[in-house]
Amino acid sequence: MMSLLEDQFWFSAALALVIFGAMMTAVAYCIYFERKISAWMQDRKGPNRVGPLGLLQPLADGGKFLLKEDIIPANVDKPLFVLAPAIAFGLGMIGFVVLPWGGRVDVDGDGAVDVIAQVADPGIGLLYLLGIGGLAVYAVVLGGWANNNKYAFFAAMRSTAQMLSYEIPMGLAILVIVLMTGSLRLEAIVLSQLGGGNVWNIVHHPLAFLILLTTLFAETNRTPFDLAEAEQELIGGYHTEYSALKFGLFFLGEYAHMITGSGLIVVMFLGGWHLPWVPGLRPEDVSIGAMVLKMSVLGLKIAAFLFLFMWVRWTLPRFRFDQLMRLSWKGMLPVALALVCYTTWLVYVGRATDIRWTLGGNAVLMAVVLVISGVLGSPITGRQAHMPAVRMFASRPAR
Amino acid sequence: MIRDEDILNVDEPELTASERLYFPILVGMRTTFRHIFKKKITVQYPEVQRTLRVENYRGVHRLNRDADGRVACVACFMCETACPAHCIHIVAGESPWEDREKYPAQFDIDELRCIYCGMCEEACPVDAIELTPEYDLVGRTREEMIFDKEKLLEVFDRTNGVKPRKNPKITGYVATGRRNGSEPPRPGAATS
Amino acid sequence: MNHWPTLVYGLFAMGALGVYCLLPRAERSMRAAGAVLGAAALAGFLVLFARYAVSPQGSGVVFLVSGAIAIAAAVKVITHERPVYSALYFVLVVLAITPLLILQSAEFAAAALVIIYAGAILVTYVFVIMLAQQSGAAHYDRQSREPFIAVLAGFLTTAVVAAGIMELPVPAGGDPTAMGGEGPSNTEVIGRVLMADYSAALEIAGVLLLIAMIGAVVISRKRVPTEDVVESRTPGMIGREVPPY
Amino acid sequence: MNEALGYIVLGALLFALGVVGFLSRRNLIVIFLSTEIMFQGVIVNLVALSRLHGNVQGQAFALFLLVIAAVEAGLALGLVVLLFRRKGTLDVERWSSMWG
Repeated sequence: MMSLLEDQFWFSAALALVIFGAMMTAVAYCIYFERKISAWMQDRKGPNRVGPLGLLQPLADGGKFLLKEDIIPANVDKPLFVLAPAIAFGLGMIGFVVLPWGGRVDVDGDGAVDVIAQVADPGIGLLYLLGIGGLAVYAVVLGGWANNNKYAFFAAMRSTAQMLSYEIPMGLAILVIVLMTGSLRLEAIVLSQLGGGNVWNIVHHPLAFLILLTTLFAETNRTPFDLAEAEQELIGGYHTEYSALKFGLFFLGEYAHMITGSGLIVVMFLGGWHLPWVPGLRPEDVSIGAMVLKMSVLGLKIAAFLFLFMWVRWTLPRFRFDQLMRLSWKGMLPVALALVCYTTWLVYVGRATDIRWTLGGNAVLMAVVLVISGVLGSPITGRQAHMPAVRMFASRPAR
Repeated sequence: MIRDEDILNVDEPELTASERLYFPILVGMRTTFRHIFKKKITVQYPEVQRTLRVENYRGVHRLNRDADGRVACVACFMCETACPAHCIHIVAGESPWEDREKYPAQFDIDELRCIYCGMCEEACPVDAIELTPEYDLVGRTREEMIFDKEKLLEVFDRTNGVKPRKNPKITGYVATGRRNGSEPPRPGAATS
Repeated sequence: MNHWPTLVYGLFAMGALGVYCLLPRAERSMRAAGAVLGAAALAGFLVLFARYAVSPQGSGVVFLVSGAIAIAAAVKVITHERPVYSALYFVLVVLAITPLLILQSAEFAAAALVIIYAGAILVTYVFVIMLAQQSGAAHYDRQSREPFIAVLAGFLTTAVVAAGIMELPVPAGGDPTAMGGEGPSNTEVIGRVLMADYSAALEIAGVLLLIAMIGAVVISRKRVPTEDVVESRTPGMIGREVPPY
Repeated sequence: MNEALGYIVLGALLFALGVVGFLSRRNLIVIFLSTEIMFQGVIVNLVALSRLHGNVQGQAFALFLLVIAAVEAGLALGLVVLLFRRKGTLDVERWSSMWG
């Protein structure tokens, strides 16, 4: 058994199985915690009936998804109607394979590194994640169109434009780190952030971190960018006509995307499985125990980000569509571009990993943004120019 | 008409530097985070019953009994006529008692169709039908939710102590003696 | 080795006939025959190239399967009556080509293909198709023009290319395995080539994109007069000219 | 014979299918899709030949091709939308007024 695991292929297979199971569980429990956290933030108690503390609620929800009548409306485009949730779920579930879960591992304990605790380590790991993010648009646009429902179609159109627009600052923010690290491999990016006086990338480039975080909210269709499922305007959003397990797949796909996205941002900016001053988390620690420890650290970081996603969802209201577009094109894109240019210059002069230059550049850029927004008198992104004044009645008009 | 001096043109307020950089988001997030640890206001329903404001709530109907324990209804069809949801169905029969001509041989209310508007009790000339503050109205079948005369009288027996009160100020209803705590009106007194 | 050309041309002809039958037409549909012919031609090619399937690490199998999927999906793109499906089958073509590029150790090109083609360009296509044609297939999608000449042109193109390949000697070239294994990654090598050898071309490409962006903005902002009434959305009005307002 | 042969034939087939679609379809958008199929064929060929020659020039050109495809998609679709707004149809044969 152990000797089998020394082979990277079988180790990857086993790891993929384990993480796939963990993802499925985590996705189911994400729904539970979403409900719990929303309840707590609204002074309620949340689901607590099924099992102790309501912990069996995901099972009950799953059973309900399975047992509800699976309606395919009469005038929908049937193949696409079935395909869309499959795309949403499938793409959400294949992203995790390039995440570095636990560094290098010495399985048999003879001191030599046998395998890498990553399902696959292609040289283009980051591009793989970006590609999956790009393909995820299809789930929304096909789902919305196949519905044959005008509101769902609106949602699909909005969402497509939104996802395409937010992919650009996202790519640029990632590019900043790629320029700094000089690698597209996620494991290499993690390793570049630890040991030997190196710090996490968030310290180097807090602005890029903020941009990536914001675009992740948009890419996963979460509040404040959840215009694709704005119930108040669009009935239900792009999945209006979906029921039963197909609807459930959209749901699960969204959470799977959140998990993968959180993993991405943790690996890019927060040192992956690394925690400073904790023994057993250095790259040299290759025992199985160290791998488990690293995996749990990464899992905890991802969980923290999931909490952040939910926290923001139950705090912020939704953006208006034009504000959303302005935020991307006029707010984040110039900042990200400036950051990329600056980092390129730093690479050219050989100071890309010098924290005084990176952090200083970010601070200067932030100050510039502040000054510009002060001159314009509007948020970096936000308000529509030349808004007409609101007319109000000074007193109750006489009849 | 609206005069010009009544109209104010309100410009949007200038944003401060922190607002332009979306810093107030953090204030909002602090607020929601604090609420996680606050005392919860959820009422665990079947175990803990809410105390309702009895005078305002309109729940399950009841058919009142008069002082002799007979059904107070005189089968005048006022409630059935008034009902906007058509959920009351009355079959009148000749009264076995001498003080009135008719009594309801059958009196059904479909609690699933009812919209609990209270028009029936407004319409009733003898205050025989009333809405009680009972709200835990459940059943397993639709048939079970059609309340017949016996069931409605049972509701009365169960809720005898509770005195639903119609607020005269709100409904314009002139209170009868019974509502002020005196004797229930004699059946037939209203018709005379 | 002598019947190799005949076999190849025969298979090309068979496939061309299949595509001819598959193309949408108003009158009698020959789709079933076309599908059979096309599948037979594809199977013939699979058999022909099956000897690559014994190559190490199963890359031959990947080539055969991906290539077959790509060809079949491409046929669907040009023969499907509904443009949305055409665009989606095109996504399938792209996704089927990606493993081929990875097999040729062109990972970066493969990733760029998926991100740019499938993730951006085709989404735009789908977007426009959905905006323009909401109901089922329009009459002009159910009828192709000059299918015979088109298929003939396609057949000749392929035949000429095939003839060229079979006549010409294989260039000696460099060592195909030089790029695999250790050493700088594919991305790095491409980056060096792009930045060092083709830096001017890269700049021009950037300028081209900028021009296209400006052009697209200008085009789409322009108000156009409507010439005649929308016809495509009402299937009952096929062939009837509707006077302008 | 060489491993690259299969790729070149595949590229040629894709290109030919693109030609067939370009010539025979009447829907403007599908015509542009057909040109994109031709691009795919060319990309496969470029990459295969680049491998055959043991350098990455072909891959670099495939990337330039992607740029061209993106430019084409942007401009062509802009034009298509413009034409569609004008005529209300995507049929190329309705645009015969410039035949003279």
